Amino acid sequence: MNLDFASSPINRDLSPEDKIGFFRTMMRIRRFEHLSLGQYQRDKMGGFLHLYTGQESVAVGTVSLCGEHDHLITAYRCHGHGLAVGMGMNECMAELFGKVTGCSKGKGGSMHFFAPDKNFWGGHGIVAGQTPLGLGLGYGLKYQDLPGCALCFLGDGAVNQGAFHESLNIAALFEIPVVFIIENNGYSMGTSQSRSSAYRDCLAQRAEAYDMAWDLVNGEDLYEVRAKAHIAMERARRERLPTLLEIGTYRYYGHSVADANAEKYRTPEEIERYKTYHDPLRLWRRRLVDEGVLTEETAEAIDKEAKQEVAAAIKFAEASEAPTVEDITRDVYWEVDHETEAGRTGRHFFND
Amino acid sequence: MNLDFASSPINRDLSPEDKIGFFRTMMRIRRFEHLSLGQYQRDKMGGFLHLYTGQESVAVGTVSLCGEHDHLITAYRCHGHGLAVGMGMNECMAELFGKVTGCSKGKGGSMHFFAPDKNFWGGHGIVAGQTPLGLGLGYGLKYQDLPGCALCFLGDGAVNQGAFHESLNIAALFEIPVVFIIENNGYSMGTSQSRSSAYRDCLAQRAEAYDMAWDLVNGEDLYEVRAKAHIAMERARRERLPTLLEIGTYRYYGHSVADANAEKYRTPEEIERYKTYHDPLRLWRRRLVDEGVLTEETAEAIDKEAKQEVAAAIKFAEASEAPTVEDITRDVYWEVDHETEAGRTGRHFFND
Amino acid sequence: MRELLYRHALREALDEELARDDQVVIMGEEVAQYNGAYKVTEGLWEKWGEKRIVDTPISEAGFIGMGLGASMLGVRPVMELMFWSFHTVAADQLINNAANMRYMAGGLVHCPIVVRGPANGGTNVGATHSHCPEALYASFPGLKVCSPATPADAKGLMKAAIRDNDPVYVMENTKLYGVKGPVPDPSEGDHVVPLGSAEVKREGSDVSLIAHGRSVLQALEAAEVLQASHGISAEVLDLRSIRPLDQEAVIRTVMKTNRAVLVDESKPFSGVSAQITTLIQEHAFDHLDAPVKRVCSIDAPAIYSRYIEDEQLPNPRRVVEEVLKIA
Amino acid sequence: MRELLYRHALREALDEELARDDQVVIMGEEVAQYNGAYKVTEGLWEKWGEKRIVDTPISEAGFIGMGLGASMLGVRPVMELMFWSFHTVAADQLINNAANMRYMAGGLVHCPIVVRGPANGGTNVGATHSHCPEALYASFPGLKVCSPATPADAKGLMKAAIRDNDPVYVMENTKLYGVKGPVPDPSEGDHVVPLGSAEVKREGSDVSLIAHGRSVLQALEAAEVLQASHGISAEVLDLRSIRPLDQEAVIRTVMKTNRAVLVDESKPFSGVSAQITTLIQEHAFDHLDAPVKRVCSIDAPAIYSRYIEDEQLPNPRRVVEEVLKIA
Ligand SMILES: Cc1ncc(C[n+]2csc(CCOP(=O)(O)OP(=O)(O)O)c2C)c(N)n1
Ligand SMILES: Cc1ncc(C[n+]2csc(CCOP(=O)(O)OP(=O)(O)O)c2C)c(N)n1
Ligand SMILES: [Mg+2]
Ligand SMILES: [Mg+2]
Repeated sequence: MNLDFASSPINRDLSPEDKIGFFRTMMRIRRFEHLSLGQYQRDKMGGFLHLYTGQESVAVGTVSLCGEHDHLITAYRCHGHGLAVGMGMNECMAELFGKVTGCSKGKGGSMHFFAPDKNFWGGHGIVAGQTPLGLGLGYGLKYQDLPGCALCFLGDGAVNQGAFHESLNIAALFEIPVVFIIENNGYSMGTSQSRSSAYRDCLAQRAEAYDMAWDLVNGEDLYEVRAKAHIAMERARRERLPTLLEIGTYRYYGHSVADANAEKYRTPEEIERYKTYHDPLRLWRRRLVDEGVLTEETAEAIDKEAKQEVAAAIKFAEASEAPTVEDITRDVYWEVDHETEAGRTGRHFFND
Repeated sequence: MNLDFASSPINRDLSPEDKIGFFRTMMRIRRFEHLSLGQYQRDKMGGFLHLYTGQESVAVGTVSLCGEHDHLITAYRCHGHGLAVGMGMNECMAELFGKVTGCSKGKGGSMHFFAPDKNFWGGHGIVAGQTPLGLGLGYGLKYQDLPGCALCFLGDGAVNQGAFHESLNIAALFEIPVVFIIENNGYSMGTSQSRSSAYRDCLAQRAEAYDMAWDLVNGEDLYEVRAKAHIAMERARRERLPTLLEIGTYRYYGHSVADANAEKYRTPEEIERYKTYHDPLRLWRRRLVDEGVLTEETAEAIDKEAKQEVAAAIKFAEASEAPTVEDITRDVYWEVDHETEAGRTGRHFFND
Repeated sequence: MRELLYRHALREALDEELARDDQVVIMGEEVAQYNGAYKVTEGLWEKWGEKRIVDTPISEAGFIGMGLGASMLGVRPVMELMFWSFHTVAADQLINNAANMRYMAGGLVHCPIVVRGPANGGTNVGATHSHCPEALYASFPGLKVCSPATPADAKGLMKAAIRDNDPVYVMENTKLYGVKGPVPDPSEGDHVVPLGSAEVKREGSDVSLIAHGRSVLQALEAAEVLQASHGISAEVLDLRSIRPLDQEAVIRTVMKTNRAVLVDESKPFSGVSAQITTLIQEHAFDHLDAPVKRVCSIDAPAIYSRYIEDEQLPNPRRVVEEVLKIA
Repeated sequence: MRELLYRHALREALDEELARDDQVVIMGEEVAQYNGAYKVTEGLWEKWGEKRIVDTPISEAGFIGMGLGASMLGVRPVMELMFWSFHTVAADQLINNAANMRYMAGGLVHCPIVVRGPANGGTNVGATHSHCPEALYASFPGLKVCSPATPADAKGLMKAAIRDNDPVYVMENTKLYGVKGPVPDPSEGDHVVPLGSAEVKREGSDVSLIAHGRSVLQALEAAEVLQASHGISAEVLDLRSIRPLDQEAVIRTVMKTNRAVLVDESKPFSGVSAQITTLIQEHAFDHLDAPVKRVCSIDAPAIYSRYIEDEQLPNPRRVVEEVLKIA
């Protein structure tokens, strides 16, 4: 039986504006990623660029449920989450370009977007290294008696890092309001899920080992993402209990743009099939058109706006200043940056 | 229903000598530990001393199943395993005393007994740090096409270390002939199982997360330990598949002899109850007497012999030489110790 | 002045900071109900309850990362590593997340966390339990490392560490926990020892002994012997804080005595003393009458045998020998 | 002589050792089917099959510990860390088990394991991915660390590492993988570069530039500039191996030139260059006409911005500046 999650309590009362808003955010992410890729190819940035294309419904669906006291953290594939929480394209693009106007002043790069003012705590490069931090966000909320929850995203390859398991055990044992969300796009770099993980039915089931609630979510349907994430987040907020969610999704590009093998470990047919039949953006668009909420014209207009927004962000990034050598030793120590007594006592840097 | 594991295939054909042999080994371990404690209190050794008393059936039962190609490795509570594989009391006691005649030449101490010639790969001080090594012993056997299996012991507190979970996943994924054995004595230092681990029914069930076989074993019954460990070891040897076993057991002394709280986090009644009703050595003795295999007189004689053996080991350790300052930089590099070309090229030590 | 054990001075610091700021929370293995493996947190759980004093599973990466995450929200966790030796299982959290996160966020976050515990050899617990990672952690910009030698400094540095808005790693010493020393009475005001300030623990004129942690006591003992048996006047400088470092104090004492012997329980290769030597030779080159000498742990994993472990560590005899080579 | 890319020189070394000894097995994330994230192992899985070339899950502690365990039984694993930066999640295995186990077993075991991968900055991947842990690992007795600068040394050191019976950590460099250089033809015999032997990569008389890894190339470029623009003749010594260390070669070049500038991509606090400086000042004190100077990475986490990252790293301009201060 196929449930229709459109009628779930959390979805039932969505206004047309809400629904179009989700479409717009997903579209903006898709365009941001696509045009970033173009800039990468034009050598406007270096390093890695892990594109979120194909996975938009996960960040947009979950973030759409977040309130003032909900926090999130993710791995290096972080642009989608950043845009979903409301980061501006300018600061995001400038970060990719390595400019001082970037969200991390050009110090973090593609893998390390941060927007603490929007409860977004990064952007983390070490696989699963963010999972104890996500646990800590939940712990902090509980310690400070705040009513929210923490969302901690990770990939399907990340489930095999020890730190993640330590986090699961502590989350269950201490009853921490955290939702761990495995964005299962089927691959860790070139390794398929079945070549990296041993499991029974699915990865989220590993939660049972810790007597923790879990659920499996079809990421192609934004309604389902919202419906199931809502249940988990409410469990965290009200019962102060953790959940492990696994959201099935797919990435269209390679692991990173430097992934020359992107079409070797997966067949082109597989990629095409996803794009055609399972693309969350396409499906959402069709759904909204079917519901009479969106017209094809509005959809096109939104797409066009998104492209224009990215184009403007690229201009902004281009025009921004690069950091200077003096910037290198800033933002290392809070006490030094704030010129406190502690920051002035003793030598902090050892350049000569 | 209480199964009688005496009739299990692996136990059915045990000779009286075999059975008495198990009794003797358990008794030897018990006396070794008890008299070591006395030596510790007389300040004959320093550092930690983690006694195995109460858990003897685990090492003796499992090691009794080991053949030429089976290997084992454990944590710091390692004296029982050492004696079970056939290490001499002399080299064990001398190690505690920090003498050159010790199994590790006085370099490892209580936590680091080693006897590679008996397929015993230590004695490891970092909680769960030995679990990837145990996995590696199994991997090595498989790589070298040898018919044995690896036994990797750990405590109930160790299950919450990330390295252990990484090992479980790899063991299941790569189909490694390893049996992980949780010696669940109910506590990690002063923390009871329920204060350190989240789980459903038991700790071994965590194996399900990796689609791995598991079993729960009552450690007070040597027959049961052997019967269930045998199944797991055969699974490893024949099907090249791993198992996670959890053996319920108990330690009578504190975590280490320096554990001043040993009777605070557990009631004296709890300890007494175990000693009276669940002691594996006492139960095995009674069983063998009931079976007509052992008389009380023989049992007493074995006990006496064990005490004498320890007493002699203490003398041996006392009379042995201490290492010298020159010994400090030996046994660091194989190439240096063997005075090879590589060992002679470049500076290896930086003392001036 | 009243005397306190080093462990009680630490406990007093924790207790006072728990009272001062309700965001301070103490966490670690056996810190609460068991009172701490080395009894530094004794009585705190009873006094402050289970919200403020938290026992954790044996999951150093998990709980230290958890503390880091919470610290970004304003919680001020003071995490105990039962031994600093166990840093290896939490190294990613201690390095990448603690040292780098503020930077990678362009200064938008900070992690006011303290990680504390003993870091020393000398107790016959072998190689896995005798690590001295002061230099290892001080080598990461973004981190602060200190290592108190006396009860007063233990209290003062711990309070400074807890109030600091950057991650501070306090490396204590099991062999010092039971050592007594004067500690100012709380009635005399807040006893805080700023990070980054060294202290001359003994004045002298012929040679500078520069040390941190328990090596300071070894240096002081050696100084007595040097005076009594060799007529050599040794100045003893206690670094107290490794990063930030009171480099001026280091250069000052070397300019005064023109000779330096560094006492450092680290292994010699790139230990703290290698960095201090490098600074001295760079900044006081013309003032040095002899090469800087070092007394480190003998370069091998820590040996277990009690008969020989103290010889592996810096000790007064070895310090005296080294001084006599250059003085 | 034929020329090979650094990455192909490494691959040739692996391929030859796979052929020589069937206990050699290559393991790591994406090393087999994907051909390696940086293509060092390209083609080996196809040639040698899945027993000898093994893809692992993202579980560095698990698979490196597995390699160590197997190495005690005589398997000779060559483990790839996709980046050495990921050492932090496997640090307990890399330190306690690899460096200490032989010792704690009184010499009864040994671990013939190689851990290899790139350890460098300069590729705009930020602080978590740009660690240079040479000194960190060289500081542990029981370990060996080397860092080849050229294709020939990459091949020769890798072969020496695989044949060595102790754990050897080979720190390569993503910025060198695509660099070409002469490598002796296999027909001329086994090309093995012993660990512990440095090489003078350029003769000179006025100042010694001492470096390892890619910094050797920076030093060589700087030497050209010094000669051309300042008439200064710089000798460039490539350490190649950090531990064991060719200390004699270090002292020899300093005795010849009486001046040294160390080029080291590590962060300055207790980096490799701090240890080398310490040795020089101790063993060639009277031969030094000026303080030893160092060019390290600027002391902050690695910055992402491509506009500035190269300035954070040692580069020829910075080397020249430092030389001019003392020459
Ligand atoms: C500890 C660690 N090991 C390896 C890497 C290199 N690496 C980066 S991403 C990645 C694959 C992760 O896959 P997954 O968790 O499925 O996330 P996805 O890329 O699919 O979003 C690997 C191996 C790393 N960054 N950190
Ligand atoms: C990584 C690490 N953390 C902490 C310790 C300190 N420690 C040693 S044993 C122990 C308790 C372990 O309990 P368990 O695994 O149940 O084994 P048991 O002592 O009961 O045999 C602790 C916390 C350690 N040695 N290593
Ligand atoms: Mg994935
Ligand atoms: Mg236990």
